[in-house]
Amino acid sequence: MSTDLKDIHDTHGHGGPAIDAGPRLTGLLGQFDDVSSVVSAAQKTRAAGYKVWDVHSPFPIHGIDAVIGIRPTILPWLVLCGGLTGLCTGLGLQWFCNAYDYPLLVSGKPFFSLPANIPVIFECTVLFSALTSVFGMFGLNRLPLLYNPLFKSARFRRVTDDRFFIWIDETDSQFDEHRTEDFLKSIGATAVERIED
Amino acid sequence: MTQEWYEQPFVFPKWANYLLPAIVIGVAGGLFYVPTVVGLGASPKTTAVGYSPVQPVPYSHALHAGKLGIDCRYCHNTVESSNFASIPPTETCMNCHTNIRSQSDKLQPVFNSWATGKPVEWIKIHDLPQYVYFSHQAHVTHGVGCIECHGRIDQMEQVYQAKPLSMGWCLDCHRDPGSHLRPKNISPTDMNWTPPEDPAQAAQLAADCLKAYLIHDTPYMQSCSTCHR
Amino acid sequence: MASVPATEFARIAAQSEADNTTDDPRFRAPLVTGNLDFSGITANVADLAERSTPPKAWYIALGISLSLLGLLGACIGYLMLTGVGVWGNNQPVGWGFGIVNFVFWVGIGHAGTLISAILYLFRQNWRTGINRMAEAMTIFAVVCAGLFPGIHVGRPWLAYWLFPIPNQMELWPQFRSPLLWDVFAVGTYATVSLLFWYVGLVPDIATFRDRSKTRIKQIVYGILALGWNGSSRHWHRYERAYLLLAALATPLVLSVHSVVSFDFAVSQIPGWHTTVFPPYFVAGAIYGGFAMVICLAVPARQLFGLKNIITLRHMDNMAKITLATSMMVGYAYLTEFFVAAYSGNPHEQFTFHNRVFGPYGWGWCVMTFCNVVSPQLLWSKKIRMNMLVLWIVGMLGNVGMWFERFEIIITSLTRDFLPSSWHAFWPTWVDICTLAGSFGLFMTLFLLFCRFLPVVAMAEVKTMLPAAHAHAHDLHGVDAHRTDYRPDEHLNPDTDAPRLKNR
Amino acid sequence: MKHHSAQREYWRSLAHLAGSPDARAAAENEFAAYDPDELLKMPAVTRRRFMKLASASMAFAGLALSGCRRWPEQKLAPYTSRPAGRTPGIPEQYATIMELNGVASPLLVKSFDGRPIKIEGNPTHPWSQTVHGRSGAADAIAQAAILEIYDPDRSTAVINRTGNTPIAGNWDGFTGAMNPIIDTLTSSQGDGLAILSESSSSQTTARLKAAVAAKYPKAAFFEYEPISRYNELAGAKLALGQPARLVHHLDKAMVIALFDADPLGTHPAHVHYAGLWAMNRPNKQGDMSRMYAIESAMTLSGSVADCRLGVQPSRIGAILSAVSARLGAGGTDSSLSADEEAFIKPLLADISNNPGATVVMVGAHHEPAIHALALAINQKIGAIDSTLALLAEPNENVIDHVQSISDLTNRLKSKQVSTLIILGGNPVYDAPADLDFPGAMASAKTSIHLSLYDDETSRTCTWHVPRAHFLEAWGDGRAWDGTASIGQPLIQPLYDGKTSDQLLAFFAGEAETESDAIVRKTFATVDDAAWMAALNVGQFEHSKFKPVTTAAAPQTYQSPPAPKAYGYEVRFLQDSKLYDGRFATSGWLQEIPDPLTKIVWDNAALISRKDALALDVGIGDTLKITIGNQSLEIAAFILPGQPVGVIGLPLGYGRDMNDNVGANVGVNTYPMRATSAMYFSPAQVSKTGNYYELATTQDHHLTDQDGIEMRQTQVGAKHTSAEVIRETTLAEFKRDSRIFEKNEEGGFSLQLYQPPMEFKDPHQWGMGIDLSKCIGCHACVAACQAENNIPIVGKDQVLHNRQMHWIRIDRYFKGDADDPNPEVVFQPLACQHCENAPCEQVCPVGATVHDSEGLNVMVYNRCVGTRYCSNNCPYKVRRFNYLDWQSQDPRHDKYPKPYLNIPDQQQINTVPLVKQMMFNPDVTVRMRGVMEKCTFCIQRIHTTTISQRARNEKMKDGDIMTACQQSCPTQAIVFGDLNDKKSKVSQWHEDKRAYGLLDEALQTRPRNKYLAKLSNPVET
Repeated sequence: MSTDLKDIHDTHGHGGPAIDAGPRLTGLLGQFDDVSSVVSAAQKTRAAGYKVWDVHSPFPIHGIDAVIGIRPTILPWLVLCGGLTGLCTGLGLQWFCNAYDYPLLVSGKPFFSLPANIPVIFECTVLFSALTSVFGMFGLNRLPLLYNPLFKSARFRRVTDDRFFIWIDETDSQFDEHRTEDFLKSIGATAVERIED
Repeated sequence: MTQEWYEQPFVFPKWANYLLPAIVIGVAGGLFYVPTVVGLGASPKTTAVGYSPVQPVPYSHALHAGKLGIDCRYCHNTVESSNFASIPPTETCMNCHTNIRSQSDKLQPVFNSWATGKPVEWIKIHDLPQYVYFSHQAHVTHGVGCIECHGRIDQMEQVYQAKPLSMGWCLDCHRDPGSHLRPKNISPTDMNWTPPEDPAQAAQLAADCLKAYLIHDTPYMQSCSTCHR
Repeated sequence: MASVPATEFARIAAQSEADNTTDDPRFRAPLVTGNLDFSGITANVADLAERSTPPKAWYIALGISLSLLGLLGACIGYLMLTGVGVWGNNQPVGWGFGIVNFVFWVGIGHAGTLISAILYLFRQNWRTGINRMAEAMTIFAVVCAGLFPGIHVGRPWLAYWLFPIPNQMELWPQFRSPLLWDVFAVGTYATVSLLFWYVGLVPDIATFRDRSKTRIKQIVYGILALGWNGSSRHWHRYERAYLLLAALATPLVLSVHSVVSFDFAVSQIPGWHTTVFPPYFVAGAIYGGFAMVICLAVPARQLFGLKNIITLRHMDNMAKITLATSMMVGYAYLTEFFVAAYSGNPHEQFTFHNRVFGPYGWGWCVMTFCNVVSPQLLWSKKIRMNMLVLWIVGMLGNVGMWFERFEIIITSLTRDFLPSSWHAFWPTWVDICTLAGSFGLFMTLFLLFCRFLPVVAMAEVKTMLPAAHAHAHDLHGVDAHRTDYRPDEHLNPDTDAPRLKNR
Repeated sequence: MKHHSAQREYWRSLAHLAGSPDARAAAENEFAAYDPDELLKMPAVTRRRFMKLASASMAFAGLALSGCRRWPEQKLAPYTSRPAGRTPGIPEQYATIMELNGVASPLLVKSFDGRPIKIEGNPTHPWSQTVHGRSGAADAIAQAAILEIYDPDRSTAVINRTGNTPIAGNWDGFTGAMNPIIDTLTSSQGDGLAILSESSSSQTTARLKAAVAAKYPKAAFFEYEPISRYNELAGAKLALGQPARLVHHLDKAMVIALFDADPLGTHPAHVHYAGLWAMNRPNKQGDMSRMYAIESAMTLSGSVADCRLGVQPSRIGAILSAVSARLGAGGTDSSLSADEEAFIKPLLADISNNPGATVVMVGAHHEPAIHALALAINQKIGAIDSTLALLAEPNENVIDHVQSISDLTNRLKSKQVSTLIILGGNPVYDAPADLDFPGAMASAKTSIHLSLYDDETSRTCTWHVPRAHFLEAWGDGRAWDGTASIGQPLIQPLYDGKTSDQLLAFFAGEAETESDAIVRKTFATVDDAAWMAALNVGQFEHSKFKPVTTAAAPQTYQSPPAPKAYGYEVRFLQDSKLYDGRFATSGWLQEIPDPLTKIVWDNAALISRKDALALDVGIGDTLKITIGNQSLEIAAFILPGQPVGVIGLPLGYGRDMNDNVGANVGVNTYPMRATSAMYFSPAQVSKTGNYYELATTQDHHLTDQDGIEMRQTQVGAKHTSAEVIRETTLAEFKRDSRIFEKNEEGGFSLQLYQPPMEFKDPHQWGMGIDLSKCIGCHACVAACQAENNIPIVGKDQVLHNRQMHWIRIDRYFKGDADDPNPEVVFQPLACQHCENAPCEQVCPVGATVHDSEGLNVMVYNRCVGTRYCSNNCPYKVRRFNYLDWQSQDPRHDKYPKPYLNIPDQQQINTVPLVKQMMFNPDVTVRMRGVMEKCTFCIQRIHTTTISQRARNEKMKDGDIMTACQQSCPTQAIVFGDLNDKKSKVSQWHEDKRAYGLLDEALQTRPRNKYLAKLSNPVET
């Protein structure tokens, strides 16, 4: 889980635009036209020892996590915590309001009785869990991220339609502008584009 | 390939990425800010306490009740027999002011009232919501001093509202009556009396008062019907 | 491949309506017909949003809806300034159309989240064609539902007292009241449904963003898409979040209408005080919800040329669910009568006798015909295939469900324990206009949704295409289902996730 | 009593008020929080009066649940000199009287800072003292006078109609115009002067009439009451040789035989009689009287009678004379029908078995001979001086009102009257139709009408003089037993009205012009101390009429032959609420349902089911009723128990006047009345085919077959107990006193939860209602309405069933539909204050909860108005403010207009200030959108407890009376502390007859328990 948290820190760490906004190479983008080719390409990329790279697709490709080797996210644990918080909130709220702060005699019923409290407790639990899972997901994905050098590529605009891309970041230790470009071509990229910041 | 719709790329400026922190801060801040402002703004502490309108006659409680030491009940004489402490009739003023300061300009409204029979129109300060049925009789005869709700009236040149008079504020006493009561031998109008410092004594006194005034049921004091009908 | 112009697809889609309802054990029946490929689907769905002018029918529908919406506004204004007395409510019948409409709309609001959540958990892939539309319907129905509790109270400007807000009175809500449970249940349901809907929308909005030609659209869609870029890491967490939401929404769906039914079941009026209510209400809600989806899907697929994505198979499945739930509802009706008869409680027995033979017996007949009898038509495949008849049955379902609530609330209240306090209820013109107006609100929102947002979950539908699955030989050496990689196998890719974001 | 000193002081300060303007302005201004601008908005007259009057501040105090607001700034206007003895915020009580048809009923009026706000019976008056020691009972009509005095529709000025257009003027203008007339009259010794007055027992009026007669020897005096007691007096004269006042001691009578008499409902002394009757229902020994009622209408007395027979009015004489003959008191024993025989057989037996404990009563509308016969019977059976006291009427000569008005009309027609003075009354509306009184009046050059409203008669006269309400001026009168009583005012005349005494005094040229001086002069012989004492208790001790010494002579009465052919007879009925129509302007009375029909805001032709079937009409179908050449169309109402062949026509509706409440409500039935047949007459009845919607507060046309069956099972058939109503006969109960506990069998009383807070406060309030005592007179409803600021809603809203009465009286007919004599059960139903209150748990904001004294409290200012509590209340006693009733016009807003101001404040802005003065400042005035219900008069509980605690007094049983309890003439309602085991309510709760409504069905544990109804029919 440390890893995801680290990502978040990074976001806050050096997110935001650079001071010197000169065009600078950030990495190479290889385009693929169908699922099979991008999957096999991904395998090759990983085999080639690239570390800082990613696959972009219009829809989740079945099994691609395994191919790239993405670790299971910690999201479920966050949601569990959220849920528990909600449960305690729901219970505590009702106890505080009706049994502690201003107990009023209602229909000769106890000030505090679980059966009557279950619905609200349940709803609070679900609400908090749901909020955590959604905002947790966006948080972990560091979204919203409206500016992204990739969006400068006209080609990349089809990533939400019918094209698949492999991106290799220039921070990768093995990255070399020309060799990596050749590599991408070699693994079947129909086009390779340099993305500048 | 026909790609005409790929032609106009649009990319958000880099600063757009500040959106995330901006949203987070905005939402979080709003969550605290709005309730706080609304809460404070609406609370009687803000709206009511310190309300001190200028009265038609610059009557000084500090002088009459404080310096001259006139008992509150000389003017507010129904306080122990009625819900209302009642504003004294002009007659009461005239009892003294026929001879004392009988020429004072400040007192003109009073003299006019006495001459014409038209009442002096005082401005209401301690104003409970209309659906609250507060009885001075019930409180004053049970060891609640004037000071509890009205503050040091005897030091006010111009009367102002000293306490919020909000429901929560009422409940504070109704939930813990003992510590707000004074023994029977102390007059409710005595402004200088204070409960003993020592907590043990204070607690003892509270207990005694509750017994003395037969206030044994705090549930009753918190019942809605105690103040609302 | 060549990307055919969008209008082209609309034409194709309109013509071809392949029957993909037959289940051939040898291979899986396609959920997308018309030989659409990825970009075909995109174009097909984006078509309505991208045309310069939507079909005339859309304008006519919007016109009607907007005028009804105006009517709603007028009625509410009159109500607020005058008092609940402008409605037909009276002494025994404290709840009239206001609550009837509330329960009705909440019920409608069930199909969406149900289709998205439960069918998702059950891996019912056909949901992808309709879930977006159904979710939207849910949101809008809940909006309509939420309206009524707000305006039916005597002093709406104080309705915020139902929320636990600290105040100078040191007073709190009374948590034993089912109405308060309602506040939490419906509130939660609205929130979660909205999130669920939006999460699903993000990748598709990204598609719209990338296809937008005008600057304004690019900016608006761009912001809504949150900078989605299809990264597989994003997809990974996205799918997990979606799964979790589905898992949470499923019990939520069941709970919401249970809680709504508590409003009645927890009280003690004969005809309300029944333990069968929670399941009964849920079944009814699902039935009503699907009836409404059918009513919306039939014209939508016709007008917006979505026949290849909302295929006959989708309609067929929905018809089947409608049939099943209608029979559950029928069973619940019978149970009520049995319980009354068996209880030996004269009040209970009278209430149900009265429900059928009393002054509102006609309402009961309408209800039974629409909810139990007419759906039986759906046993026949011919009828399930006939969109017109299917639509009519769906419409009857909506009418029936409204009358169910009417019967439960009104007949039970008009005649309770003391004969001296019996009194009939008749709606006023304000009641009726408000009901009509709420439909205006619903349709307005729905039509705008159809015009400006993706009516079908494109990304999900694409995964239904065979082409979306890599061939086995591409995956040799990798266990597609394995995600637990030990660090020693290679440096953890997550730590080195590409920082595409500018440095 | 408290009001002793206060009242004396008040009297003095009133004397001031008459004189010094200072004191007048001062008198009522304590705490007046009025806003001058608001006053300027008021019409001139009202404003001036308002300044004179009580502060609105107390009303404001009640008004508006508007939340805690600092603004608008409020003014405090203290007295310049506070009347001694007055404590601001502490109400004062004054004894006074209300005179109706020559009989004064003693009242005690509560005044709050100078505003009369509540009317109760005067318990110190001997006439109300006999029942259970004391009774503050007053009937609905008397209590509704509070609304009348603050009625914005009252006439506010003298109106001069001598010209073509009416001119509003004032008293001085009137006197100025009268002086020349008076001069001519004086010179002509009053030739052509005619004075028509209501019947009055006032000695002052008598004195002044004498004075007028002395000044104008030729002046002629006339008297008219549409509902006259002439027959009764004439009958007495026949039998005794002198007119007598019949005072029935129903408490001593174990057998009561009513021949078309209604001692509990319409009799002038019905409040007192009801109390006496209730003492034997059952009495301390557990025995019960038996009441026989043979009547030509369904009356309250008949509805609670043990044996009842409905007959046509023309039969009463025959049957009475048969009874008389068989008792040997004279009269002819004509042939009776089987029913009639069956009815009188046990009656005769009971009479002979109860010598001296029997009394026979005859309705005032039957001819003198029948009354004489009844007296003869009473003499024979030894009723006189045991169960019946005969007191001498003060004036020997009995006035036949019909004769009197006829004479006046003839004089008018023959132009013998130049100046006609009409003191009260409304002859143009209610004089017998065949006289054409309105037409005749035109011949009088000057005609003067004194009345509260500018009504039909006023419009026909040349002068209208606004009358002072009896709460505004001094007067005197005599109670039914003759006790001389004084009426003292509670407030200055709002609209400068004059009493009939003042008008007479003016014409008599008396020195005194103010009503107090005029009345005081009448009692000039009384010294001041005695006068004070009399004022204090409201009457002069030992001033009853002298008893009659002569015995009743046996009568020879020739009963009319039984009618050959079966034909309808119309019976004109004194209305249960509007009396003869004079109270039609009272919204409270209009909306209080008729005890039996439950109709509001209307009258209807009461018809038996048999006749309805014959005519093929249902409820609401209109009938055409024809008597001679007169005919009218009126909606039919099928009333169980209505005698076959009799159509009941209530009088007093269809007023033709400019009034927001009373105008054109119902159908005016006076045009059918002729001098020959004032009370009943043969008539032709036919169906018209039209329909008219009647508004009732019960059985709202939701009575299809299923409904009727279910009601039968719940309420029970005749003489059977069921869930809602438990009852049995006295004999059964004596046989098995545990008969009612049998119902508990099978019902389990297991608590699901232990209540978290056991009620351990010193006081635990509870109520008990005895169904065998309740006669359904609706006095409690009126009392509750006045005490708790309950609004009226109007006919349209009643049709929506939105009436607001906190206490309603459920009326059930037992026995099958075409039973000619069904049993009637009245069940007063207010909030039951259940310990396990179903309403409480469903309120989302905790606006209705329990307090530690066991009250189910409704916190209006917390209510958001979900109405869930009302839905969940099995008794449906909660009432919801669907609209802003206080400001809504009850007659003319079918679809109310929206208010374009802050909803919270709309009431302040829209309730007329004069109406605000009527509000009880101790009770919040509920705004629209909130739920309300009975509080067990919590304001009374608190006022008493607070003051008693302050004075360290111990609370005694009866210190706190709820409004309904106080006004109940039969003491059917008790309220008190359940912790005090000796309290009456505790004993009732322990009684063998006690049961909680729906308790074992729902486990609500109501704090109110009913005592099952006992009746005492003839054992067969």
